[in-house]
Amino acid sequence: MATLTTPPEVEQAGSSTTTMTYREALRLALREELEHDEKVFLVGEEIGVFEGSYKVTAGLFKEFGPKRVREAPISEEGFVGLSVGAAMMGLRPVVEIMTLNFILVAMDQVVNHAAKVRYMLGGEVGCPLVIRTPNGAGNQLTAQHSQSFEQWFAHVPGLKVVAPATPADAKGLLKAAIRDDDPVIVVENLPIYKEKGEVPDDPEFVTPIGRARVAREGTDLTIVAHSFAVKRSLEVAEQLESELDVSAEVVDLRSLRPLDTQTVADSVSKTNRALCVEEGWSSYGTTAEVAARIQDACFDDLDAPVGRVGMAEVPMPYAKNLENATLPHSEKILGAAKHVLGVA
Amino acid sequence: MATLTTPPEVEQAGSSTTTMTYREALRLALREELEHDEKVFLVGEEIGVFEGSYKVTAGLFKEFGPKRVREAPISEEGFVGLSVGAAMMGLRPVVEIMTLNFILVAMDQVVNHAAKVRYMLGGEVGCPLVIRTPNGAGNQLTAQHSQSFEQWFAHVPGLKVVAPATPADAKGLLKAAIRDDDPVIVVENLPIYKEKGEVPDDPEFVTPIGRARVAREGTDLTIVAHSFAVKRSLEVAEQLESELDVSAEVVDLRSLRPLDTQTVADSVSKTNRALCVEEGWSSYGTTAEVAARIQDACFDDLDAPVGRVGMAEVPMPYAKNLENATLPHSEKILGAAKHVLGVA
Amino acid sequence: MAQTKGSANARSSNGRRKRTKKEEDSPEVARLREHYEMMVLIRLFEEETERQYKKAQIGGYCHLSSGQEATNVGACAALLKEDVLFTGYRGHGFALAKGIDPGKVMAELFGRVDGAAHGRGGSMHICDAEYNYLGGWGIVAGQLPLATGAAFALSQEDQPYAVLCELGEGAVNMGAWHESLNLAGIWDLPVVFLVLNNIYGMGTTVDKASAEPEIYKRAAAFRMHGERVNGQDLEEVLEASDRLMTRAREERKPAVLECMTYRFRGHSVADAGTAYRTKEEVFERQENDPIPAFGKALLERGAISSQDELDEIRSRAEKKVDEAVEFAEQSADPDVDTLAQHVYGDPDTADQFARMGPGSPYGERELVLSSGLGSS
Amino acid sequence: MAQTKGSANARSSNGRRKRTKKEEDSPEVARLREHYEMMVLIRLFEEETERQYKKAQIGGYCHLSSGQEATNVGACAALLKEDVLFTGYRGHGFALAKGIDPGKVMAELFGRVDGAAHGRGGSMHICDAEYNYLGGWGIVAGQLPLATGAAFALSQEDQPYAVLCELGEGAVNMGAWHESLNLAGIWDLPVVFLVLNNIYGMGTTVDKASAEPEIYKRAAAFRMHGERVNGQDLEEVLEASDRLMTRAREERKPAVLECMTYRFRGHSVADAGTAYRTKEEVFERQENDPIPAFGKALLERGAISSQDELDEIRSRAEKKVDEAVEFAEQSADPDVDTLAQHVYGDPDTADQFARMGPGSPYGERELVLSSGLGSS
Ligand SMILES: Cc1ncc(C[n+]2csc(CCOP(=O)(O)OP(=O)(O)O)c2C)c(N)n1
Ligand SMILES: Cc1ncc(C[n+]2csc(CCOP(=O)(O)OP(=O)(O)O)c2C)c(N)n1
Ligand SMILES: [Mg+2]
Ligand SMILES: [Mg+2]
Repeated sequence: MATLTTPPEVEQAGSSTTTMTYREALRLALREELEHDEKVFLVGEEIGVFEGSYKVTAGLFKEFGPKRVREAPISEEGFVGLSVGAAMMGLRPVVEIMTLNFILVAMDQVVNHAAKVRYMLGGEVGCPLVIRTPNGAGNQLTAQHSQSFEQWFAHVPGLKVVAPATPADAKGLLKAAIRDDDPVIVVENLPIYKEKGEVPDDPEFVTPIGRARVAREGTDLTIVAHSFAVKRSLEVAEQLESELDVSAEVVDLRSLRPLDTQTVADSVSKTNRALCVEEGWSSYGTTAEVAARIQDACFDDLDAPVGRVGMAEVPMPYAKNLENATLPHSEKILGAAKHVLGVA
Repeated sequence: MATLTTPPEVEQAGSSTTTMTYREALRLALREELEHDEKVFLVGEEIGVFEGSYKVTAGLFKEFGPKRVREAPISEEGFVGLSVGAAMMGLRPVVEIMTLNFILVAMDQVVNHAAKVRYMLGGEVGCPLVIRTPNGAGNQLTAQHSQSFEQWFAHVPGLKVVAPATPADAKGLLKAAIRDDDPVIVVENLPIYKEKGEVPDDPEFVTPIGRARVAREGTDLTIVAHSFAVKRSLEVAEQLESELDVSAEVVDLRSLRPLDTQTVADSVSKTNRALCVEEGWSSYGTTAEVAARIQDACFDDLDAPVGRVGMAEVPMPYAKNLENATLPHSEKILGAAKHVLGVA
Repeated sequence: MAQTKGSANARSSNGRRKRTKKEEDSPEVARLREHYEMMVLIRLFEEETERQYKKAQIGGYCHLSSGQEATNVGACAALLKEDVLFTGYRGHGFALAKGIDPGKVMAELFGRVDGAAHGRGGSMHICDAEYNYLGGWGIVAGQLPLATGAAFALSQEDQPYAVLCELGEGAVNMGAWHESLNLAGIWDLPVVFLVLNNIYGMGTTVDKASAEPEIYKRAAAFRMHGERVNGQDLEEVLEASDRLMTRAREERKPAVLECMTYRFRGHSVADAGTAYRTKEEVFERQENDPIPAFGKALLERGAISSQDELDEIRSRAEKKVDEAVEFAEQSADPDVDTLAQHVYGDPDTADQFARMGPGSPYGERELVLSSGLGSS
Repeated sequence: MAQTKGSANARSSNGRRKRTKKEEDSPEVARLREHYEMMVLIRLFEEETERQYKKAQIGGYCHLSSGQEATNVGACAALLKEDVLFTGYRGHGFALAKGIDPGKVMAELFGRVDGAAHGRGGSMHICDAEYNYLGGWGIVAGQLPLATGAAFALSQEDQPYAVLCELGEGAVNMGAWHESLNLAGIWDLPVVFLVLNNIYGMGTTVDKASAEPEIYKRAAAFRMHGERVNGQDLEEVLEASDRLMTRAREERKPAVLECMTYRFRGHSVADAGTAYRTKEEVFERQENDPIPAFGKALLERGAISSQDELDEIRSRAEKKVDEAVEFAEQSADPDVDTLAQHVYGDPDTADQFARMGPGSPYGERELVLSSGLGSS
């Protein structure tokens, strides 16, 4: 595709950085935005005294008090909807849903309300809402606590969906989401919270929404992923390099709606092969959309069908060995990559 | 793909048929199954005295009484969950959700409960539940009442999803769903209710789940669709024939999980071009999955990228002209088909 | 001052009183006449709406307020302009009573650019940000969490206003009711939940649907004040609304106000309204029509001087409805090129979506991505 | 007869009585000793569970019942075998009290084939169809509609049994509570909602979360009977459970039974349980430990003869726990080839999915489609 160009440099990070975990980067973003704009408030279960089920908000309750950091009863539909209403009045709510699995009780408020406010009311009222919530599996959390539904939100016009894969993006995308005038779902991830990385200190640093990132350059295969699957993919890329002398490029989508197909297509036009990876089930998953777009945008460039790999399509079982067989672990991704490369 | 074969003949319809509407065919299926198995009961809002918001259940309340035809208060989460619990006890609930849009308040009961019962409880307990509900747009029902989320359910292992496009399948698939031991979502459609067709009289006639149907044979292009989009596609196929002398094959998916990729792939291997059509938004929609599978299964056969077309990706607006611009009307599908065919 | 629309009177109103010569010209009495006129306007507006629906000028689901005008007008008369209003899908009467121009409402029903939601919302989703009517909503009880959130915002920013949230008695069985009232209760939010108990949710009676059919009693589950009034009596509705809204503004206390009312028409214009209730029942209820009853009361008390004055009021209202239709008819259809406008509002949106083109579904680039996504 | 497990006694129990010589050997007294032993068993089982968790034999979320044993045992003692039990995720105690073999429960925690859910469910999802324990469930309040549905099925089929549905006081703020109780109310379903009010939902106290913190009063919103008992007193719990379950079975009346209790450990084994409550508070509550209190009462009343007998009971329980661990250890891991078993149960499933292969995501054909989808 001749017209495709490489993505412009999108970060305007200041020069200094600090090493921190993904969790700490999120916390820093929240703290900065709570300071930056008094319309911002946090709401969610156990985000105060308990410091967050996954400790993302630790310390913020003490620092900003119960009005800015609202501990909510267990009633996701209620406080998600409350946040939509507050956003319609000009506040900037940042909702924590303890894990993405629990958002199912609040789907109606997200999809039938938050996503529709501005359009349905003729542009008269906006909805600058953020919902942050981790997806993902691992640690034997079993069927009701191991799911990844982010593509359901990415399907809905009116919503934006981002999924940071690094501490820098955790900070940068969460800040971008909070400053955005539209409802943004920020998909975090359970195993990623403890990952470390360099994070820009500049409080004005944001990661623009809608820009994918080439996380690793390569020439023979493009692996497209988001969230924790980016880390898995980078590991597989190393294995491909060392075991098969295959140079894999890894594209971190960062954002599912908008979806930066341009960066993906640029990469695939170069490598001529693509594998899409996700944490959740692939059928009707994120990889379906990405593969459908690649086959269209890069039809003449593809040397093999676009591959897809995700979690085995069963409700997540408890037993460790069954869970391992279900997760999209690097061995499985490696197998999928080899399949796309046409090597046994 | 050499190993692909054409689908076996799947209907075992008796010889006699009657002309009736899709709505009447559903009603007939419900009546027959209420008679056939006393574990079957219907539950939903306004399905009794009011005879159903879309009159599908008309007459059944009088015929079977308030115990078999349960009028529920407005509380979808409650009565969907109640039906899951009743199914766990061996009953066969058939839930009507007035329109698919309202299922968002019951997502948790469908996805975190119905779909998980059997697996999570180690196979000890089953869940023979049916949820029937229409998707679709038209008639200016606006943003909160014009949506199609069926692929969200098709994403979830543990659920089955069917979407009849004809009166015969309305009867046959609904009956198959009621007799199935697993939770099945039966996606009906608003504009389709009044469509007429031949319906087998045989009370033992069912349409097996998981078998797509070649609704029209053709050689130059495969149009893949489900539900009302099948009708639109058949119209477009006629236009293609008369206007461009193009012979389009139309595949009616009938079932989204399981998805009969075999029939689709067989068709595309023959026509070498594919267009996927749906009523809802295409991004992260059903067409994404179908396109992703076709590009893989038929990589060597494709002469052009698999095309996709659906509803314009905006919340459905009210004004008639805006609604028309948003719907996947035949003009738009025709444009998409021409695009895939590489003609202006 | 615009912001006290309806409120000066509302605040001092305390039920029926014998009329004295002096009262005739008091602002309070003038206000009652205005309320009467508004009720007449709503009735005539709805009758016209039904006619226009049958002429296919209006589409979609269309739910009329006929019979419930005393609740519309009584409750809205208790609102300051800054108070925020949320309703379900049966919102025409509330829109008019909140002061929105009938032309804007009718234009919305016609799906025209000058409509209250610029033709995007239709009958169920009338709104007017200027008047703080933040929408009619179509998912039963979906507006409750939103209204609770608006009250949360008022509370968070220490604004001396409150929220009025309308719902039907059928909506009370949804989980959203429970979660919203609980949040309003624990956080002392200034919101009044106005339950219009018209006995039916579509064809289902309240006693079949609700394990506690006296809805106001359910407030107790949240240690919340609840009360029931005769919703066919404007002054009762107004008095209670005013008292509870004032309490919400001043003491930051939520409440439930249940108004017993009745809809004269079907659930929507598509429903004849006869399958689930007898014609006798409807006739009987129409005997108790809130509009003539209030007109008669005003006549008796001398607030309205004569049948002529009543006729005059009706003529004025008729004229307003005619003008509304005319305004709607003359308003243009929305421009199809603006289809994607207002999906998002952030100024960076077009940039954010700029790289989404390759591989898009057919038509998305032209219809959505490059036509206005950012021009909100 | 197996089906009256625990019930003969339960039905005639009516609070504490002075012990007479004759009572010592009455089945009722024997039953009380058994209840005591079950409480001890649960406590020791949970202590062992925590140790095994720390040894990484157990994973996932793991919520202990320590401190709440009187509610587990008291409520289950009121159940007939055919009565159906649903709980949340804090279910080990209920599973044991319902009569499920400790080995099967421990094997489930270990993720082994002989576990109650054959290793697919884990700590949160213990179940046993034979005992009509239809599951521990992990979405807060998600089990309420299910339990209501089980009661619906009993009612639909005229079965003389009832459902017991456990939930925490935190779950009461979910919409599912409201919708379930409303349905149970209007349809007269035989279900008792057993609210274990241990004051905390994770780190949130009931008065912060619930606008009506006296949970049993919320039953009134459904014209339903509600009452509160001391959940640390087995006999109180048993008496009330028995009375309300009997009423549910015989009169088809739902009810709310709130038990005031306390969890001695953190929310889950991962929570130290100290960030949101003082050590003093926990110590004070532990003074009120239901197990020694009940032991002492039985001693005083002569139902247990001596400290020796108490020690014996403890030893027997210890032995059962040891055997449970042994059983779990010796049970095999599930076979990975069975991964896709029980996703579906219909015998036609393999056929239905047979044509789904082409274009499948990597691995699906091998791992799922062709390995057991139909062999449920
Ligand atoms: C969640 C949901 N379920 C069902 C519907 C369909 N529906 C629209 S209005 C209505 C009846 C509502 O009755 P009530 O709350 O009493 O309001 P009324 O129409 O009497 O004003 C129903 C069932 C809906 N819009 N949303
Ligand atoms: C819908 C939902 N939201 C949040 C959670 C996370 N969560 C698990 S247990 C719990 C606390 C429940 O408290 P309570 O109902 O009092 O039961 P207890 O743990 O005290 O037994 C929370 C918030 C969940 N599982 N489901
Ligand atoms: Mg009503
Ligand atoms: Mg608790």
